[in-house]
Amino acid sequence: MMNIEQQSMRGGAACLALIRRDLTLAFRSPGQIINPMAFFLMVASLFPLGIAPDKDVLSQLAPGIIWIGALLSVLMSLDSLFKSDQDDGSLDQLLMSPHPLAMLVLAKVFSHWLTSGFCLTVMAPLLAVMLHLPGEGIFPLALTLLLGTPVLSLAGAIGAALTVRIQRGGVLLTLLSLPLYIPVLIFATGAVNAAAQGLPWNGHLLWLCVFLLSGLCLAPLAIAGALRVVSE
Amino acid sequence: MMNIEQQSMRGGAACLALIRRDLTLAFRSPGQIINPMAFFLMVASLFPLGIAPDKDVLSQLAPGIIWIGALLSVLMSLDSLFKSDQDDGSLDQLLMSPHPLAMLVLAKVFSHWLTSGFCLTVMAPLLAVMLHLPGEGIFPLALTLLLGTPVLSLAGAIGAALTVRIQRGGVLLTLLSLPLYIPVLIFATGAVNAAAQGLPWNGHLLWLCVFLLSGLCLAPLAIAGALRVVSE
Amino acid sequence: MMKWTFFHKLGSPKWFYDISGKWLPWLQITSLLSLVVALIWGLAFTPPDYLQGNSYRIIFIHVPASFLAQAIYMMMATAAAVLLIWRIKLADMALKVMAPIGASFCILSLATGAIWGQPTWGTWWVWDARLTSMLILLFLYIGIIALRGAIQTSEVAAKACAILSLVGVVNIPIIKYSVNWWNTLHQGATLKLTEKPSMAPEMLWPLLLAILGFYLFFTLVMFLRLRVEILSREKKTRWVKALVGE
Amino acid sequence: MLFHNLSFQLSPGDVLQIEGRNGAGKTTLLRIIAGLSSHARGDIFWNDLPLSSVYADFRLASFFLGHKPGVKMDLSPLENMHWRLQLKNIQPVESVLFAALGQVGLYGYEDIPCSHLSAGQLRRVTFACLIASKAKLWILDEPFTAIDIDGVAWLESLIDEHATNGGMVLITSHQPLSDHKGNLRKLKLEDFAGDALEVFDDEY
Amino acid sequence: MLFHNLSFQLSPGDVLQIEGRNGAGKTTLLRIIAGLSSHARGDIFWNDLPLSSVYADFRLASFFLGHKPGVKMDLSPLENMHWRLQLKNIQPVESVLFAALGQVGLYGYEDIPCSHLSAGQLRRVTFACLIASKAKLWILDEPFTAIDIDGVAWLESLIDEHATNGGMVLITSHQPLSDHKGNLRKLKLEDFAGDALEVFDDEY
Amino acid sequence: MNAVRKQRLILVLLLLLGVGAAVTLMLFALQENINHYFSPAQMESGEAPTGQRVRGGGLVVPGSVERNTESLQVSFRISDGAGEVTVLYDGILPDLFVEGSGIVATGMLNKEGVFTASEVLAKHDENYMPPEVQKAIDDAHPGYSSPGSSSQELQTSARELEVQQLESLNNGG
Ligand code: HEM
Ligand SMILES: Nc1ncnc2c1ncn2[C@@H]1O[C@H](COP(=O)(O)OP(=O)(O)OP(=O)(O)O)[C@@H](O)[C@H]1O
Ligand SMILES: Nc1ncnc2c1ncn2[C@@H]1O[C@H](COP(=O)(O)OP(=O)(O)OP(=O)(O)O)[C@@H](O)[C@H]1O
Ligand SMILES: [Mg+2]
Ligand SMILES: [Mg+2]
Repeated sequence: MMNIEQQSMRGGAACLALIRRDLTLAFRSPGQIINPMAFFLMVASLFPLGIAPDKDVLSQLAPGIIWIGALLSVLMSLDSLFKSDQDDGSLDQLLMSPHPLAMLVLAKVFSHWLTSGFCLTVMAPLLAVMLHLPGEGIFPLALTLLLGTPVLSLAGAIGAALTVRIQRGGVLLTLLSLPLYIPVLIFATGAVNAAAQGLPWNGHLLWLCVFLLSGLCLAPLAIAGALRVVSE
Repeated sequence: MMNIEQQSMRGGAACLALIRRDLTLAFRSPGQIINPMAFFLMVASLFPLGIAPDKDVLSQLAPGIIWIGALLSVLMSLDSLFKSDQDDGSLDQLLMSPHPLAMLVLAKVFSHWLTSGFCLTVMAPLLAVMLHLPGEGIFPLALTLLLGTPVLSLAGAIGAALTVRIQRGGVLLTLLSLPLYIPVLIFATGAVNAAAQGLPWNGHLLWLCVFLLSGLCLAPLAIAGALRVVSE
Repeated sequence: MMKWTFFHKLGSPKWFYDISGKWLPWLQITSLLSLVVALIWGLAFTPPDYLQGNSYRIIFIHVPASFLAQAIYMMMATAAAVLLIWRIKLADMALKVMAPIGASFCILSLATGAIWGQPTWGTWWVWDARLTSMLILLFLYIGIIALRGAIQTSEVAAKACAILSLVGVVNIPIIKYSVNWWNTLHQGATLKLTEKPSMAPEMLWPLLLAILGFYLFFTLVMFLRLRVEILSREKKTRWVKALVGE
Repeated sequence: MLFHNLSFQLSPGDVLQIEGRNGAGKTTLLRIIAGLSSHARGDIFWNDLPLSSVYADFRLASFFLGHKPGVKMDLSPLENMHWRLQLKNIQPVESVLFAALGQVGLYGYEDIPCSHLSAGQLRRVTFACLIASKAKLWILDEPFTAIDIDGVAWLESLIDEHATNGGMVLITSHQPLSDHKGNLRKLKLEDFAGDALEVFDDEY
Repeated sequence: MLFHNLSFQLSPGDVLQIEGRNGAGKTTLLRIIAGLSSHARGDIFWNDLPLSSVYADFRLASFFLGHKPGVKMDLSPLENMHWRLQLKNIQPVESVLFAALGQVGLYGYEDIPCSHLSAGQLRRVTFACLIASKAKLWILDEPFTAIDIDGVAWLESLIDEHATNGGMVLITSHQPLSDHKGNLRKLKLEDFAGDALEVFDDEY
Repeated sequence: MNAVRKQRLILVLLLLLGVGAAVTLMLFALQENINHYFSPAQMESGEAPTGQRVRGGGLVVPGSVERNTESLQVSFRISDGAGEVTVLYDGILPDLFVEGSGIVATGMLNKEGVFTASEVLAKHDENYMPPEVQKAIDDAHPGYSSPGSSSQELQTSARELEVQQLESLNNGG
């Protein structure tokens, strides 16, 4: 038996282990990474189907469609972020860890982002071309996604933590998260639209940075608090 | 101990019991009914936010937006259709029932539709007004939703059954269901668009009826087969 | 189930492995030959079309790829039915190896169609019935591949994919008859079973040869993949151990 | 291959306990018999007919209790019994249900949502279903899990009684079953063991 | 109110078995102590300090084993041990992990996905974590669930040994624990029982 | 009969009934014009709605194409042999757009019977032949429609029209 006083705390190692675990899980059932991307692609192709398939109209709608697609895709993959842990009891182990919970959940959110938001960002230019987004809009689109999707993951994780004990929480999660998502959506599409029209768009971008930074600082605390409260 | 030959089969009663159970569950955690509706509402309100809020453009897009919202909303609520039963072992009991499984799953799908598609249909006219859909389009919209959402539930249930044992199946479910959803989406929005423009739309409607009837006949068989196969 | 023993023997992996081994060299030669001849003939030596000029030559890839994309799906559905009814392992292996090949041909058909559409119709893509139903076919292929990847127990995955393949069959007649049922931009059938094809013979022959070549090529690729699959699945059996030990 | 050459027969009045270490394949065997799993070669007969042709009859007459309770957490025990019995083609009668619930010691818990019950109480709900189901063949996978000492004794007597009344019981348990009436047989899966790391290849 | 006026103290070398019928509140009590539930009034002290002020220390030194295994089904036992131990601030050493897995009888199963394990094998994976965790306080909620007879005996000796080495064990079980070393104490929750239908109202 | 069997039989009968009904409905559905495609004749006779987005198509009447020199605007007439309608379009025409070829246009018909297209796509039929063969056929059989050409009247009549117009052009010249 080691004395507790003498032990050094290996918080970083724990976070890395958690990230590694989640990434391994994601790669082991490869659907987990492909699926959000496929969903993204499908949402993007639903719109031309459901809406008048006019090229001009489409290119105007493109930023909105892509961003809404990304948003929904992240949202759908968030549902299981903590629920899968809750179902098999790993969540109890997370809560029983001596490391600060906020740090651990940040690690979890990070690996979630890597397997969802990041992949979406990489894929977005393709969809942009499919939806006839003007060339000038493509880089801003990717950039806003890069800055915005982590915010989606962070904000959504709060909802995911709050609904972790609820049987069919998927839709409730949506309800809780969407209010936080709307500002991101507005600023991001605003940036892309502005860029596509050749207007300055750094104002929008700065706001996205603000969201990201404050999300990084505050969301883990909220998530950790929610998990502690909700796990009864 | 009764002799089996003498027992009459109460398949109808079993289906009713199942429907009653699922509806009770839905009403007990009222989120289940409100959530798809709220999701629907939010998707419909995301679009004006993400896309240029022009009244004319909006009224053209309205059928598409509403139908895509309904589609995604049904899709999201489908995830737990069989998974919740699988998690608590009720699915095994369903499989061990002497009644034809296809009949029982039809009952389950019906109660799912009542708590999702039907509510969406009731709510759609409100959204239609919000999105400035021309008045002539509202009745056709409701009608297509009434005929189309059961097809969504039925087709989606096949995917839900196939993914019931998969941990994070939500997105895979989307992938499997969307091919079957696209025709419904196309015909339904086609009907509403035609009606909104004063063109005849009974052709589209007939197709939706065809989908519904064939879905009612064939989907339960596929669902039952999938459940038997997947439950290992 | 005595009467089915013959059938089961037909579906035995070892039997297939042996037979396909004998066929492979022939397949290699004939597929290569017919493909090369058909493509060179079609792309270089056939006359241009009276209306489209030279751009129509992509027909020698587009049409065989489109036919195969659908045919492979039908074969998968057949394999699925065989698997579900007679539980023949080989059917599942075929189902598994065919899906990616079918998806590739589907992508090829979509891509060549889009490339062809630009000069003829004036657009890469329209959401008409033929094109949309073809896109749905691609989604179906992707779904089947993803489902197999997601289920770990291979037997369960096999049957689940079989059911999904059967469900998707409704799409095939839609693709086939979409041009007749709805007034689409995509042209109607040029090659008809019951009537004389509405194509000049000097274009028709290379096209038929190309179709044959594509089929042979598909068979070749499928056999190769299937043999690998058989070896990896049967690696514990005596005959494979003996084979590998040699 | 978990086991092979395994064969047994149950007649009315029999209790067959399947024994084996962890991972021996007890659960697998029960699920195969119940028709919930088909990863096996071999034949199962019910009333001398191949099971695959009389599944409905078989299911009508049997009751399966697995690792998971099969109980909806948001419903009360009473409501849960309702749907479980209807699925088993039995018309639930209030008095019978209350009697069964009383018998398993859940008197007073009839209308509390099952999510508020403890692990043991939850399993007792399924026992209430078992009693009310009037099934002939009971397939019980580790029924003693989470049951307290009094409960274990009661459950043993229940099984005894069922067998005496001409029922059949197929049970797995790590606890030794006490055999009061002499109708208990044991089947050691180890005797038929294959290689546990390679699964489901051969007939059993 | 499930229980009130309940109080006890654990010192190194103690094994405390909490007894009670189904629904007596054993699980609830353990979760409260582990800090996973806060529906209680009363004070818990760890090293003479109120628990709420030294949670991290307490968590560092304790191991909780609940009804659910806390194991990822898609990972192998080895991979599961990796992350479980890292979370417990322990650097996993391959040899230690293998030793622990061997001890729980999972030799040869190290690299098989946990979804392919049986109920008992799955619980054994958590015991491997328990062994490798070197925690001082073990909080075990019905550890014998799904464990076969040999396993039960082994687990009892493990607990004994841990206590002998100065560890503390808090355990609930319906099976009587054999007390070889005379360090087993029992706590009957019935003695402190409140009305079980009204929950968590008063201090315990 | 065994109760179980009886239940199963009823279900199978219901299923057959449903499939039958679905097939019947489908036969009806196939009769309907669902993509709002109107021929020039229908547009002329007022069958097609005005002020709505509809699709129309036909053969470009040779000699009817007028291009605006300053912009991309172009106007031409399309015909299906039974009727003619003027089309206005502002945009780049597809390469295959030549006088006498078939097109499909999306746009609106106004009260004066002028079709303002927002999209013009070139449609072609399923016939493939070398140019000299086509010429030979035309020379040999005036009014010829290619063997086994599809049942779509548009195409058959279009071919006839094309040949007629070729002739009239020849005669005039
Ligand atoms: C992305 C666009 C396209 C797609 C997805 C597509 C798809 C298909 C499919 C699925 C078939 C097989 C039909 C059958 O089995 O009966 C086919 C056949 C054919 N396609 Fe396309 N196509 C596309 C574009 C085009 C274009 C632009 C042309 C030329 C104008 C064209 C010409 C043909 C021809 C000649 C056939 C053979 C018809 C027959 O004999 O049955 N396709 N296409
Ligand atoms: N979430 C909850 N809300 C309200 N009451 C609950 C909740 N969970 C459990 N209870 C009640 O608390 C009591 C004790 O439950 P607990 O799970 O602690 O029992 P236990 O002693 O572990 O029983 P078992 O031996 O069956 O595991 C039960 O009577 C139950 O009705
Ligand atoms: N889904 C699966 N895929 C592959 N192998 C499996 C699967 N499920 C179980 N097994 C293997 O089958 C064997 C038997 O499992 P089973 O659950 O039947 O054991 P058991 O006798 O019920 O054990 P326990 O006493 O632990 O419940 C185990 O060795 C396990 O590794
Ligand atoms: Mg077991
Ligand atoms: Mg408990």
